[in-house]
Amino acid sequence: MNRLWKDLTNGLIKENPTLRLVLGTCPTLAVTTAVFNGIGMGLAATAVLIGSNLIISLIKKIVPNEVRIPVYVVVIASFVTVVQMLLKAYVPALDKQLGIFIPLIVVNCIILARAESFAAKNPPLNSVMDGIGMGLGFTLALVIISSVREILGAGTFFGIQLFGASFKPALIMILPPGGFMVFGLTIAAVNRLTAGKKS
Amino acid sequence: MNLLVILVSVVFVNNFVLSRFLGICPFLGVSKKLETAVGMSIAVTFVMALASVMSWLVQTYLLVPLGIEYMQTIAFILVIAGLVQFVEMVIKKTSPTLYQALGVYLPLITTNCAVLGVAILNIQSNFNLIETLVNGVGGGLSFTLAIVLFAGVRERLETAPIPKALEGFPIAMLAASLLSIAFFAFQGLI
Amino acid sequence: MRDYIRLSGVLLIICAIAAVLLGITNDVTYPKIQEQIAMANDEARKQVVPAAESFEALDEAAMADVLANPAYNVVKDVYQAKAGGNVVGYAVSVAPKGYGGAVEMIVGVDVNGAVQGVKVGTNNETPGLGKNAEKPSFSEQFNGKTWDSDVNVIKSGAPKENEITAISGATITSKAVAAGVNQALSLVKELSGK
Amino acid sequence: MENTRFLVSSSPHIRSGESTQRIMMDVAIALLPALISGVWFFGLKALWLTVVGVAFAVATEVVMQKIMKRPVTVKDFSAVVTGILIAFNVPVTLPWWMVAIGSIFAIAIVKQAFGGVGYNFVNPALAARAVLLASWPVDMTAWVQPGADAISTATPLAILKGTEATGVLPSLWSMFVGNIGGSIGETSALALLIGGLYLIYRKVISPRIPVTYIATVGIFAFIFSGFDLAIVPYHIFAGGLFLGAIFMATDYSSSPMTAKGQIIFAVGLGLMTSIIRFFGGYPEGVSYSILLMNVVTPLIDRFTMPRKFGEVKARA
Amino acid sequence: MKKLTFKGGTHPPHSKKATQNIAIAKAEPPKVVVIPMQQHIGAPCDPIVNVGDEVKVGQKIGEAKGFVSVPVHSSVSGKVVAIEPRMYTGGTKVTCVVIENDMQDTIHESVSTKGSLESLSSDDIKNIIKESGIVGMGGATFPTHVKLAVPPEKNVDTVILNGAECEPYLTADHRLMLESPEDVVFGLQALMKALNVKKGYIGIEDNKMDAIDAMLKAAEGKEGVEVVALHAKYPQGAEKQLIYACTNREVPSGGLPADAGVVVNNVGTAAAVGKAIKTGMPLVERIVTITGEGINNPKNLLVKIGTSFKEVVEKCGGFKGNPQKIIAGGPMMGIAQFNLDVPVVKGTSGILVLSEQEARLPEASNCIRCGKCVEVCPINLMPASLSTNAMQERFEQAEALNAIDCIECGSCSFVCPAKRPLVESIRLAKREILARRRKAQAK
Amino acid sequence: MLNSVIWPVVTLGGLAILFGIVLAFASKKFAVAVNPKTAEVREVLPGANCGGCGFAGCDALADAISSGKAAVTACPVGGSELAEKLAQIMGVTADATEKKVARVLCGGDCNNAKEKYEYQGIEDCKAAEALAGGSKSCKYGCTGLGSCVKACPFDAIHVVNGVAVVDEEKCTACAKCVAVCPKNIIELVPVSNEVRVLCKNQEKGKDVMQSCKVGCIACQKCVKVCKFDAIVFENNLARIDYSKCTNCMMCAEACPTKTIYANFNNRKKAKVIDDKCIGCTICAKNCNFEAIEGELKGKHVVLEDKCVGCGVCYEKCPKDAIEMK
Ligand SMILES: Cc1cc2nc3c(=O)[nH]c(=O)nc-3n(C[C@H](O)[C@H](O)[C@H](O)COP(=O)(O)O)c2cc1C
Ligand SMILES: Cc1cc2nc3c(=O)[nH]c(=O)nc-3n(C[C@H](O)[C@H](O)[C@H](O)COP(=O)(O)O)c2cc1C
Ligand SMILES: Cc1cc2nc3c(=O)[nH]c(=O)nc-3n(C[C@H](O)[C@H](O)[C@H](O)COP(=O)(O)O)c2cc1C
Ligand SMILES: Cc1cc2nc3c(=O)[nH]c(=O)nc-3n(C[C@H](O)[C@H](O)[C@H](O)CO)c2cc1C
Ligand code: SF4
Ligand code: SF4
Ligand code: SF4
Ligand code: SF4
Ligand code: FES
Repeated sequence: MNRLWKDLTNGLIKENPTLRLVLGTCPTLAVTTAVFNGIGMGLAATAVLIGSNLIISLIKKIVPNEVRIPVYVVVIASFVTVVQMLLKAYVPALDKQLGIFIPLIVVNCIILARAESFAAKNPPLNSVMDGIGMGLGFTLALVIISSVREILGAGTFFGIQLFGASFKPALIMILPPGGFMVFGLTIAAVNRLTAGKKS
Repeated sequence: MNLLVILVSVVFVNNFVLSRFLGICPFLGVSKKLETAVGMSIAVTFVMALASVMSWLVQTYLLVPLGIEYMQTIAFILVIAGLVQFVEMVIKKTSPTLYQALGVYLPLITTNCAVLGVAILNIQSNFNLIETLVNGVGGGLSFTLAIVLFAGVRERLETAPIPKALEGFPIAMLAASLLSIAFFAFQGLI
Repeated sequence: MRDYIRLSGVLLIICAIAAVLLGITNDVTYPKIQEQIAMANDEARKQVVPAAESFEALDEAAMADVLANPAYNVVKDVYQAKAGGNVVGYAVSVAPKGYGGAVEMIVGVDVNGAVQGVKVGTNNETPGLGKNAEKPSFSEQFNGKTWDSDVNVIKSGAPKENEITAISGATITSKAVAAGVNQALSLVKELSGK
Repeated sequence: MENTRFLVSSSPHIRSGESTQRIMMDVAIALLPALISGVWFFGLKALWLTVVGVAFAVATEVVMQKIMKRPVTVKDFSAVVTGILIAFNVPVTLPWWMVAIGSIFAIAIVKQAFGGVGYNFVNPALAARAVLLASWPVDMTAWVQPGADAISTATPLAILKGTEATGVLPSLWSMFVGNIGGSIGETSALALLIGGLYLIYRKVISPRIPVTYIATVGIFAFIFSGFDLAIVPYHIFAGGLFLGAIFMATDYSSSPMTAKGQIIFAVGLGLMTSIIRFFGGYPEGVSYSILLMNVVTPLIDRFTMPRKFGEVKARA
Repeated sequence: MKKLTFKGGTHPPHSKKATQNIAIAKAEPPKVVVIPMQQHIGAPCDPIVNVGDEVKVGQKIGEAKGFVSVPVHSSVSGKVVAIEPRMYTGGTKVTCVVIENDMQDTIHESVSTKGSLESLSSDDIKNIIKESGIVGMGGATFPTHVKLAVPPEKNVDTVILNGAECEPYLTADHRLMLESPEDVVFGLQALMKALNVKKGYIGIEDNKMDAIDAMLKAAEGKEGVEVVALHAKYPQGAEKQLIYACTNREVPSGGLPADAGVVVNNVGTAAAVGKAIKTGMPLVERIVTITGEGINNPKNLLVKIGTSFKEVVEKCGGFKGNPQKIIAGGPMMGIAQFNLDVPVVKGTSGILVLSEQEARLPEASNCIRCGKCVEVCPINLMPASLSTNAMQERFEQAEALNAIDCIECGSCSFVCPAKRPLVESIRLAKREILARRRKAQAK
Repeated sequence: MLNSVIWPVVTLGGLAILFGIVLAFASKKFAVAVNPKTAEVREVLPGANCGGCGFAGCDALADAISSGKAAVTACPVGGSELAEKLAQIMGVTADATEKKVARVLCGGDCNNAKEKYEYQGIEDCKAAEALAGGSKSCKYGCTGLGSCVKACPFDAIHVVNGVAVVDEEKCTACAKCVAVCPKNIIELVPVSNEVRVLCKNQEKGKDVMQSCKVGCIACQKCVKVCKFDAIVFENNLARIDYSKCTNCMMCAEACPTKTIYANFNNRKKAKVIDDKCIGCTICAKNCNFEAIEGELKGKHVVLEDKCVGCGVCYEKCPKDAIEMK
């Protein structure tokens, strides 16, 4: 149990895939213009992560090493496609917002990296936990970054107007430079906070 | 659509890396040295062009006739992965020097959103084969432009007294941010 | 040779399972997705021609003519809006070039040549600037404008009969939207034979 | 004499009287004529914004260096120059807090995060201007006519571009002295020229970049306008070309160090500026072209290493 | 007269006023001399005297070991009291012969005139130069006879005498040219004969017009000898820059002057050659400029080799105030000393005493990329980049930026407004690169 | 239903077979023998193939690290934990001896060593070395400008009061500091060793005394006192042969200048486990310090005040009846 808990929390802070390992940067930058998109992306990726981690952990024994990667890719891509179809069918607005970055979950390094370095070496339950943890870690990072960007760049949070009409949001924050800037500063802040903890 | 417009658009105005956010991982990762950045961008350009054409063919002659467009993602990624692997093999076999200069970057490219991204975008934009090719090459050039400039900047950062908390990824992100501000210069060019 | 079979075999099995899974999911979701798309399109058209009960695409030959005409270079699609069997208006999809590329929009025009509604769809305009064109406060300015004269964009002052006020800081986008509306108006004028 | 412990260091044992502080002060001095003209045409608000720009730039530098536990170097005046130039690059109507944000961004992010003076690879003042423009484009393009009553107007270049504004082009003389709409410090070519000559006389800058840049813009304006000679002076005197060419393209840390590199840099600037003005999304292209060439600078520097002395074949 | 020069360079204050009009005086002989067995680049000498031996002026006391080496002679007559390692100006200890002066100035029997130039062959001259212990007196102390032994395929056709004296403060060469122009010209003729060349230049900076006039007069009618005025700019006296100014030839990177067909010697070296031929006296004394804010009576002194700095300083009225830095040589290239018990050697052209205020160097701050260092570098290097790489131990990059070609003139450090330690760090890189090359070769 | 799955299966299946064949072919044709160390390194790398290290993916980095072309800290993803793991992999030498740490063999701190001049220049030992061997009078000693500090990737070495000191907890024996020190005073020493000669000065005693209070004056007292021949004397300088040293710390006690350092707090004491002792007297015979008493066949006892903790008895006891504490 303890071990499972550890696997779950590992991805949240200690090995947060986005803020510590800096993987899956493209969606992180692209979809964080609004918190809604960030959460949507995060959950979509989490779903894929859980699924692919589970399956890969289950089939790891029967997959020969040479076709390891292609098999993983197929598994991941299947989950992505399923998620994509579900989104299109039931949350078309989100699908439209996230656009191309939904299919691109396939190439998100977080997912393949977890498949390779965790699911392929650990039992299914742990892998699921890892998937949840990593997925939530990713989501957490997206939420942090998108909150900052949405609040500063649009003056809203979850689409809700936060300030009076006199507030002039700094558009740059929801433009590409703002994405890089907030992402970079967030990583720096996390580094700084965790470095403080260690010593 | 006018091919030149496609090219200018994809290379400058809607730069793959700096305004579309595709291929950021290698952009941040392989930009520490100019030489590797150049090697990587040649490899990316090559693969993007090839992947564009191949995926277009798969889409037009396989998925659409069979009515299974929803298999796009999985089919494309398989095609791209297979292609990259195959190219790597061929290069390894035929030219060790080329392999050193180019082939070593290929494994990195499979997990690069820019390649799959360009393939999907081609289909989304209803491009024909020629346009697809131009867009693919343009996408590669757009990656090249961004990463080569960025590598120059990062070589300069290498010797700078960056504050401790910002070392590594944070400062690279800030530099990329300034780079994408500079790319505002191209806004409205098309 | 055994290796070849083994490797391909495993891949094959996995792929087959995946494919079956996807096929089934698709079967389940396909109707829903189509519905969503149809709904979204219809919804959009309904918004711009509220009086319509159903929409019917222009016949192919007529559409080809429209697309070939340089005067309608931003027009993408035309639907006839019907109510009670009569044509009550048109929903014209246009995509004029704005600040960050094409701005997709649908313009609804009634048979009398008055704009019934404008809906700005997918675009690459700057959030907070050009993207504000999606807001009704901007697009509703076009309602009631007619094919009698082109709609013009002004930056300040009170708009006259055929004028609208630009989104501040996004004149380019504003002009693009106006251009789209103008083409839609003249197209409908032609289609209505007037 | 026996017990003194002498100082030992590696040669050379003497240093010239030049200093970073002296250089930056010279730049500040050279900016004075333009400040005076700005205040003359746009009123005291211009002075107020300049003060805000400088104060926030200096304060940010102190705070950042304190946070990073580095020696505080505001005495070198470089933050002052940045602060002045930020104010010079905005319309006089801009709310003061936007200028302040510009200064904070320029110093904290563009300069100190990258290691402080000399390590910023893009021009801090211009990066700040670009950020302000992208964030608050409406406020950043609210130009007013010189004079007390703040009538809004369009810049000559916006009028030239035609797509965005209409109006009557001012006379060339007005443009030369600065009696036109525009950013606080950019309108008076005359005042900027005086400052530029002072900098050249003081050997703070070499005329290479400004002269090449302005000439290139002239040439391309001529070509792109379809060989319309009359339009060339407008492109040269209007907009921020003089401010950019003399004070901002010459910023040491973001421009090439080699002579050859500086020429390439300036030609690139001229070309980019003209492309933006004629084909791009903005009426004005100076700031974005400088930023763009700033990011090319490391490559230029790398590929224009001067031929080292003695790189010749041995005499047969 | 046309002013010749090179590209780059800088203008440190000349600071020569204090001594440029003071005639060379012969320093009182010291009671003890400490004569290092190594005063030149190359192999050190073996002492050939023993403690207790009586020696005379001009007597050889150290025998050269190997080709790149020259013998060392006694500068006084007296008794050898010790042979032991002692500190010298290079900062380390070398074997020194310590001689107690008997104040008799007895001249050794080997010292006698070698006859007229006409009577001597090229090889004779080279031999005299070698046996007289003559080394470059411009500062590098490279054995002069080695320079003269150029392989014939180098086609050396020119000798240049370096009278630039571009180092601030120093006036030794200036006074020499004013007071004994004939010696210099005679020495040049000897060098030309030794090398069998027809062309000899004497390059002098234009801030020494009186010396130029004196040399012009002395050179009148001497075939092939030309006095040229050089733009007063540092480092005009650096070999490669001087050659370029006089002949428009560039010494190839990594090459020697001979690769440009030239041999360069200091005017003091030439005068020493002249003296060795005329009188047979080997190199046992030299002109030293003692100057700087921290000295009471700045002077140009003719000093016996082996006299301690302390004594020389005392002869100039001692220190003024509380000086903080003692430099052997000029302020741009000289070596700071931490100990006054070091002897004047063949390469000591000056003793510069800086006051506390002059001595303390300003704090370095960030490079502002002003490009001034690039502008002044006479070798067209990029000192700023070189230095950052060197400071961060990125020696491959420094090597790629041609660190090895730096002549360590110090112009870059001098002009840098940010007071960066440019040459200081480049020097570090050079040493490291050379060490690595040696290691690689050894492998 | 069947219809909607048949084509996907055929398509994907086709691609899969193609893929399988290509890969099988590739793995046959291009099987490259990997260096076992590379494989080991590759195993601990995160495997994200992100390129963050500047190399072309994890395989390339593994190759570079194992061949020494990249530092163990090269992977930005793995952080310091990974770096330590890698350092261990890379640090393990062929003969698998015990862990070593770096030690700076100089005690000439600001209180002990005289300064011969005031240094003004680059904070770098090599730069100062070029100016008459640095500002300390002893040209063999630590210049204290911290070139090693800059070189250490693990923040394991710091200059304290003018002399570099290694934090043995953090040190991974990567030897970067050893390579960079111009004075060659840093050595890799087995961790277990407690005694060290903190001096490298090869001058005569008189000269040493002039420049440093704690320099080795070559009195050779340590040689005499060492019962294990573990002190080697050459060039006027004592050196410890770590293979022979037993940490008895006698030399440190004897050294008049305190040049030999030992942490006496870590000195162990032998203790006889009464139950096990059979009174064979081997320990007493072997003890060089007459610190064990006991009759044949009787229980032996260690005399606390005489035992110096060399552990010889512990080694020799056939019954494992002695423990070191
Ligand atoms: C970062 C940035 C984004 C912009 N985005 C838009 C846009 O989406 N739509 C637009 O019309 N103008 C946009 N502009 C402004 C145009 O460049 C131009 O200045 C403006 O359209 C002129 O309008 P005005 O006459 O109302 O000032 C943008 C400017 C910047 C700096
Ligand atoms: C190792 C070494 C070898 C040299 N060999 C020659 C030589 O063969 N011929 C020559 O003319 N000069 C030779 N030189 C002398 C140099 O050309 C130069 O005159 C000397 O280093 C002093 O120059 P500087 O005072 O400009 O540093 C040599 C110098 C050194 C250090
Ligand atoms: C930067 C620099 C400046 C020099 N300045 C002089 C000078 O002013 N006078 C001089 O005689 N030699 C000067 N030298 C030394 C010359 O390069 C060269 O070594 C010398 O003239 C050779 O003559 P020598 O071997 O007789 O000393 C300088 C060298 C360097 C590197
Ligand atoms: C000739 C010259 C031009 C300068 N131009 C600028 C400028 O355009 N923008 C700016 O922020 N600082 C400028 N500075 C000030 C200073 O260089 C600036 O703070 C550095 O860029 C910070 O590293 C200039 C300084 C000099 C000497
Ligand atoms: S780099 Fe070397 S040669 Fe160039 S100026 Fe500096 S010291 Fe002189
Ligand atoms: S002179 Fe100094 S400040 Fe200027 S570029 Fe060179 S090192 Fe930098
Ligand atoms: S141990 Fe060596 S490198 Fe470290 S500070 Fe001392 S002298 Fe310098
Ligand atoms: S550099 Fe290496 S050996 Fe030296 S202290 Fe640091 S970790 Fe230890
Ligand atoms: S997430 Fe886009 S390349 Fe890694």
